[in-house]
Amino acid sequence: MHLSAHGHVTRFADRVEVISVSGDDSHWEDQLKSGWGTTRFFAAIEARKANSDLVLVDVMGAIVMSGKSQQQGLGAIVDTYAGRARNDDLGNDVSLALYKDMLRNRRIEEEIARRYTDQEMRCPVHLSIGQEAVSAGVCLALDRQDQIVSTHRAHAHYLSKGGDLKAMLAEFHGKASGCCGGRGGSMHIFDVPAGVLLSLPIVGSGIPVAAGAALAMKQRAEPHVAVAFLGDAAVEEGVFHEAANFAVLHSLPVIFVCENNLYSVYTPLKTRQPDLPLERLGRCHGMPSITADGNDAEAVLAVTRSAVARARAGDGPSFLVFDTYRWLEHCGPNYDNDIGYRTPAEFEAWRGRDPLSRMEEHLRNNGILDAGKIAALEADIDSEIDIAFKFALESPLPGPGEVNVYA
Amino acid sequence: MHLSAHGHVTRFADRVEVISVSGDDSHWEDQLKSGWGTTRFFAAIEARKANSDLVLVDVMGAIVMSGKSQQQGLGAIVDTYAGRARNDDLGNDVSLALYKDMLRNRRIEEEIARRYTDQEMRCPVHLSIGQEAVSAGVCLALDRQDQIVSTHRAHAHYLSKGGDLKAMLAEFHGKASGCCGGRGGSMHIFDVPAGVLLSLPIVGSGIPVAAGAALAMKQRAEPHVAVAFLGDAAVEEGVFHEAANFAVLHSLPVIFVCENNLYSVYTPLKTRQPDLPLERLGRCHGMPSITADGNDAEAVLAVTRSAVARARAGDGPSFLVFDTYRWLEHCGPNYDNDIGYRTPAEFEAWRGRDPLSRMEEHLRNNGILDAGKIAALEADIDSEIDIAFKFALESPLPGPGEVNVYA
Amino acid sequence: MPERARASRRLNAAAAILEATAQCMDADSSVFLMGEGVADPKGIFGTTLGLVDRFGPDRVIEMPVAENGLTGIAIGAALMGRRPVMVHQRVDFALLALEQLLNNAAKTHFVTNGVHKVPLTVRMIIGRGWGQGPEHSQVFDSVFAHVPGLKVVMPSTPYEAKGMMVAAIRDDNPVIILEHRWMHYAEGEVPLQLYETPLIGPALVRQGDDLTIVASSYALLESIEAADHISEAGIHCDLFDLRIVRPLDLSLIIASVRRTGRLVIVDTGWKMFGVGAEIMAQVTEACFHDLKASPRRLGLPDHPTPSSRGLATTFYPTAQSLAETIAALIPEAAHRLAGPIKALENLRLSVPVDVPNPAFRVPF
Amino acid sequence: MPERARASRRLNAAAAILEATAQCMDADSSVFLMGEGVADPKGIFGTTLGLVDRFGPDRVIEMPVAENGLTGIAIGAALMGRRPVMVHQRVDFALLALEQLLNNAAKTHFVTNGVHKVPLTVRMIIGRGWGQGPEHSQVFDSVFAHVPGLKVVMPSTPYEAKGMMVAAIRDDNPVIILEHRWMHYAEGEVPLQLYETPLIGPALVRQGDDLTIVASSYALLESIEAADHISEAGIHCDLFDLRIVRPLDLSLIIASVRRTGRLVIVDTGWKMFGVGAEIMAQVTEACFHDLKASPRRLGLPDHPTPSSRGLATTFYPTAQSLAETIAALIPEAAHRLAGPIKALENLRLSVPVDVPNPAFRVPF
Ligand SMILES: Cc1ncc(C[n+]2csc(CCOP(=O)(O)OP(=O)(O)O)c2C)c(N)n1
Ligand SMILES: Cc1ncc(C[n+]2csc(CCOP(=O)(O)OP(=O)(O)O)c2C)c(N)n1
Ligand SMILES: [Mg+2]
Ligand SMILES: [Mg+2]
Repeated sequence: MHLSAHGHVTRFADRVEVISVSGDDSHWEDQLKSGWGTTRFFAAIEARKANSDLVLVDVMGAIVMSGKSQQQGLGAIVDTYAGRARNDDLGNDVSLALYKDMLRNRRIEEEIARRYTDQEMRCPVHLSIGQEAVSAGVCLALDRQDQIVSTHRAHAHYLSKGGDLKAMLAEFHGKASGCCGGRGGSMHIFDVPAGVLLSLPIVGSGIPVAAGAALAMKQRAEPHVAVAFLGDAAVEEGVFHEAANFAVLHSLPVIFVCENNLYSVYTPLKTRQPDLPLERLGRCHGMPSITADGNDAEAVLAVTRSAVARARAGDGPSFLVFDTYRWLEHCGPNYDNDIGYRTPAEFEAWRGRDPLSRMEEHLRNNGILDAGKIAALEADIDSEIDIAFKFALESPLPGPGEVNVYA
Repeated sequence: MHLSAHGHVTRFADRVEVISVSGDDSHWEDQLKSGWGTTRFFAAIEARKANSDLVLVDVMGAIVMSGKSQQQGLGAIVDTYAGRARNDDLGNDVSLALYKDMLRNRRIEEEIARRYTDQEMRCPVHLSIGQEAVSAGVCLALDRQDQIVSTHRAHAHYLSKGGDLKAMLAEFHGKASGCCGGRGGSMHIFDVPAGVLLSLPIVGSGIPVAAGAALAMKQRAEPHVAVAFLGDAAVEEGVFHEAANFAVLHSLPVIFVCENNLYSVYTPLKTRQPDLPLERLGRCHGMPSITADGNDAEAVLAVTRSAVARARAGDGPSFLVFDTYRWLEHCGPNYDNDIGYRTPAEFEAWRGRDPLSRMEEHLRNNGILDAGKIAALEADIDSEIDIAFKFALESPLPGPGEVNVYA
Repeated sequence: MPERARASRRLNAAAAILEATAQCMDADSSVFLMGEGVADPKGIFGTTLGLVDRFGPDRVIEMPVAENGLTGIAIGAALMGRRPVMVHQRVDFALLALEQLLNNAAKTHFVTNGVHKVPLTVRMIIGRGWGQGPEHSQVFDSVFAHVPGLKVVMPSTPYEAKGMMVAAIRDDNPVIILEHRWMHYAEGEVPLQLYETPLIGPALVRQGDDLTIVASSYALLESIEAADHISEAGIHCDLFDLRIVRPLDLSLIIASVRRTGRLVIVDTGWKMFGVGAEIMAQVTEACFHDLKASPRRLGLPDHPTPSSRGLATTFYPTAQSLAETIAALIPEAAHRLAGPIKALENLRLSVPVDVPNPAFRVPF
Repeated sequence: MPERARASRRLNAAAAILEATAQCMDADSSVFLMGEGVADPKGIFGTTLGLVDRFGPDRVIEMPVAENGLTGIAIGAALMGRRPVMVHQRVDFALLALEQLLNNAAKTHFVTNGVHKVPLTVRMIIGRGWGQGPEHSQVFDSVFAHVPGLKVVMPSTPYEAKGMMVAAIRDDNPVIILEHRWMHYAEGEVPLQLYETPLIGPALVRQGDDLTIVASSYALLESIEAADHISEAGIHCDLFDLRIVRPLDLSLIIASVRRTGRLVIVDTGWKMFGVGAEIMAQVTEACFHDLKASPRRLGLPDHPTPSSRGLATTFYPTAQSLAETIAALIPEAAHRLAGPIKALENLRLSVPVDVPNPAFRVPF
């Protein structure tokens, strides 16, 4: 049996691989010795049993999807699984949509960072610069009625899902016109019409809340899904496991999206967990669990679509790990590679994988974007941002009057 | 490659298997089709790589131990791993010790059940009748200075570890001479000299406490281990995962012993968790995890010895799942197979695997026990029990005087 | 038996809670139940018995043992418009869920400036007796009551147990029902139809001008016993069932103390930093010049619940200790009260300390 | 510089806590530190800075984000004779750990009839300002104080912060240190040597016969400001730093109120079911006949902390609101107090509501 990596490998991130299983069985032990690792063999064997010759596996050897290469290309397999047709044109539309979303989030957060020192936004801000591919890819796979629950690092999730920019910035400014009327600050942004159910500042706290939203959807037989965004630290909270167990047990339409940016504040992952792939923590509860390149918005989208299709089909939850990197400090507007918890080299390596530039390059190479088009997009976004900041700045502060403690 | 099950299979429980890997590689695909399952192949391949021809795997295909059959028999492999020599005589001594322990616990708990209706023991009691092999096997692998932390179902753990019988029964009677001076009742029994650190009535609550005891041992570089006893429901509490993650991360000498009796009160496992082997929940944190027959005290002992050896060697925690069954109601002295949450057939099947009778038969077959010896043992135990109950009954109640709230 | 004749029956509180739940689930398909044991053969001391057969396992959800996660799940469902009812067999188990309850349940309506609602009901049962010990008997009423956004209710009678359960389920806020295990046995008239008792303010249970007593939950049953005994000696009390610990409306109690000039509060939980402290503080502020003596509080002493009956004898406030406190507050009546106090002592000694007093099964 | 000259220096409270920790770790190898961020470049607002370099990662343990499990682990280690110090960057995060704290930490000494000890120290930092919002600013002093077996302390000055930290670490009981973020900035004299301040009773901070004020934590700093201002108008107060919320020893305060006849308590947390209620109840009971007016309480209003500075203006008690309360309590002094109140208002308006008052950096 001859096993080889398919060209799509990099497209689906370092840790998800496509194996094409050829008919020749004689070399398998050589392959084993040559460092291929046994997990791939295992997957290949399973694929064989299923009469497939093309199989997408993750690093643990779990089969994400499989099929026959002659009947369908890999893309088709992905899309069949996701229940969507896909052709090159749609591909470009999708790529452009992802690009626009990332560009917009990038520029909004850069402007927040720039203006933060004016001390008009008097609340903590946790920026997602560098991580934009995750919210872009995940939210493009969702419908408006799908719900997301976010964390302290909520801006990008909120915006990608369609949350109102003005209401968000006004909230950061503590204004009555903020989405929380100034009650919550940046860690509580939500937008009911957009399906941003809540953001919550306590690590892990939103995970079961998203599962609960999914329970409501299931009880009402609605075709919607709920997404819990979480960081790599949130899986350390027991509540993640409690929610995951229940979600699998009841086949809830919830997707646990773990944005692995390698740090909890200044503490690296390896100081907090054994050095094992995060996806094991979803898989142990019996749900499909996969790691993808969180700086590749298309990979994020493809993987999320699979999970969404599963959820809508009643097949239950998934655990998606997206590897990515936060560029700025944990909380606040500055670069902080000087303070010693991470190396400049690590930072530069990740900056080299900037999700925005990668997508821009892809679209330029495909003739979809050029300097002029980009400038036009940026101008549009900047004027939207200006208007929103003006709105936030000009809105009045809430007065110490009525507070809604009870409904 | 020809794979076959070794004769020791049943000895190590339904879900732990010994595979002997012969040299003939040609039949492996046939074996695969014949239902052998891929996990075994995977293990066999790994064994091959390690130049072994005998490998003990659990149901997930994880290799528990491996070696060369010509040099060492399986028992020797087990004991090498456990760092202990073993010969037939010691084997019989050990079996007899396990038998005595189980017999004693059985008779003590039967007497508690019998006397419970006298209403002199005025606190809840959670009996372990049917589950005696677990405490017997685990505690025989421990030294006195090793610590255990138990649960609401604590009697057998306490007694097998060497806890004082009089102090336990007096506590059940609410007496000043009870191990807690009447403060705690049956769910709080402890015995410092015996290494019964605590028992705790809140599900899952003792798990991190045991890990913390192990942390203290590690910090002081003591060669001791801590054991957390837990039920199949306790792994549903997030705190299990929090403790497991930290224990692996810091290579703590702690063993998580999960007694899977299939129920949480009246709720079966399948209503609370997806139908997957419990051991996955330890393995996902990166610790050796194994399931063994919890009604086979020798299997429990062997597996625990491995885990203890690992822990003492500084190699960190293990997760041991022992499948077993509680004969009586969750709380109280009665059989309750009539109330509808479990079938009489299920109960009878498990009663057929009574750990005590199985061991008795084994020892009779080996000429170690006969009716006379058993009667003598029982008489000894019964007189110990009588004396202890007398002590408990005659001890005074504590007076409402001094309470130790602060040290 | 004609329908009319069954319009009100004697039920115990457990049966009243069961009936309230069933009727609410019948009336509103968004109501569902979660808990460890809700679908098992014992049905949470009978309070959920048979519901799974009637409403199916999707609306009577047997929980994994994971209180924090499942509370978050209930909150998420509530935010989406469902009306979850969660049950904990002991208050103590809910300690694991406090982050969800005190943050997400309590604050989301406020944080979202009134947009979101969390119509969640959480029943927590207060354990007592038969050697329960320190972690199966805690109350934490003042802990929940400390947190704005929660409602905290403590039923004392079958009538209230049903009416408050219905009101809690229909309420758009998170409501914690602290339900005393020994209250389950109390019997009383319970109307058949679906009714609610409003979640605001205390109820006057006995009337009198000599003193005001405020008690909640099981402490009310002891207080009734005391009030009835001392009234035979001519000392008549306003006795309030506190009912609702949050939001706390003391206007009726303040009006009463203005008249009586004397106040005793009997807590079900620990006295220190307990509910009685807040009531005493507010009433003192409002009635300072009407008070004839300092208000007094009874409650659990400053240590955990011991398991042994040997230590339990002095642990719980009793009708007797309340009567003694009253005698100390009204020195001129002390002599007259000696008889009732003796009678209450005899009553107390006639039943074991660690099982429910059978006399209180029919207190009304 | 000779050793003698450095015997006492001006330090802020953060530095004092750091020094206490380092000295305790030096003196006793069983002391170790755990927390999210204890070994990171910010070192818990500077209070653990450099300790990992000095004592290594085995004694300065960076935690996974798992508060409940790690608290249990700390308790297990404490039972074995270690002296863990756990730090939470916010009180709010400890909500996840209440089962461990309120049960295993608080009750084990009692349950084991005095055999086991749990020498655990848990620092929890109270957040305030810069739009922290509802879940980064809670206090829960009265919640912890409700539970027998815990000790609950609230330092207000660098001197106390060091001395109480040392005492907490050496104490054989679980001690919760509620440490206000804004108190970290306060500067004062701190002896160099290792000393402890006993964990019992309040400290008299200002003296006077007109009124008794009790305040804790950051509220003390506001109260000093108020007391000093009104003393210029001839109104002199006994001002107590409460220091220790549990065990609660009010004897000095009761003696003071017997003399002054007037009491105001300023809570750092919510007023409703807060610490002030218990103090007011106990003092009223003890001093009923000496009271000239009902005691009064200040504290946070009955809603969660809003993020916006627009809503924060009236949220926290201030020196001004305290002075106004005092004016209401001593009507005959109201006229004289108008000036100081105005001055305090101007002071208040001169600094933003959501950053620490720079004036309080050197309050002593
Ligand atoms: C229960 C709890 N513990 C600690 C914190 C403090 N805290 C805020 S954000 C954060 C880091 C979380 O890391 P991660 O989940 O990886 O998200 P990231 O910040 O990297 O996006 C921590 C520890 C908190 N908010 N809640
Ligand atoms: C946190 C918590 N939730 C619920 C309970 C009630 N309870 C006591 S024992 C028990 C069952 C535990 O099942 P398992 O862990 O399998 O142990 P077993 O009783 O089967 O030995 C439950 C739910 C509890 N004590 N603590
Ligand atoms: Mg992170
Ligand atoms: Mg069980």
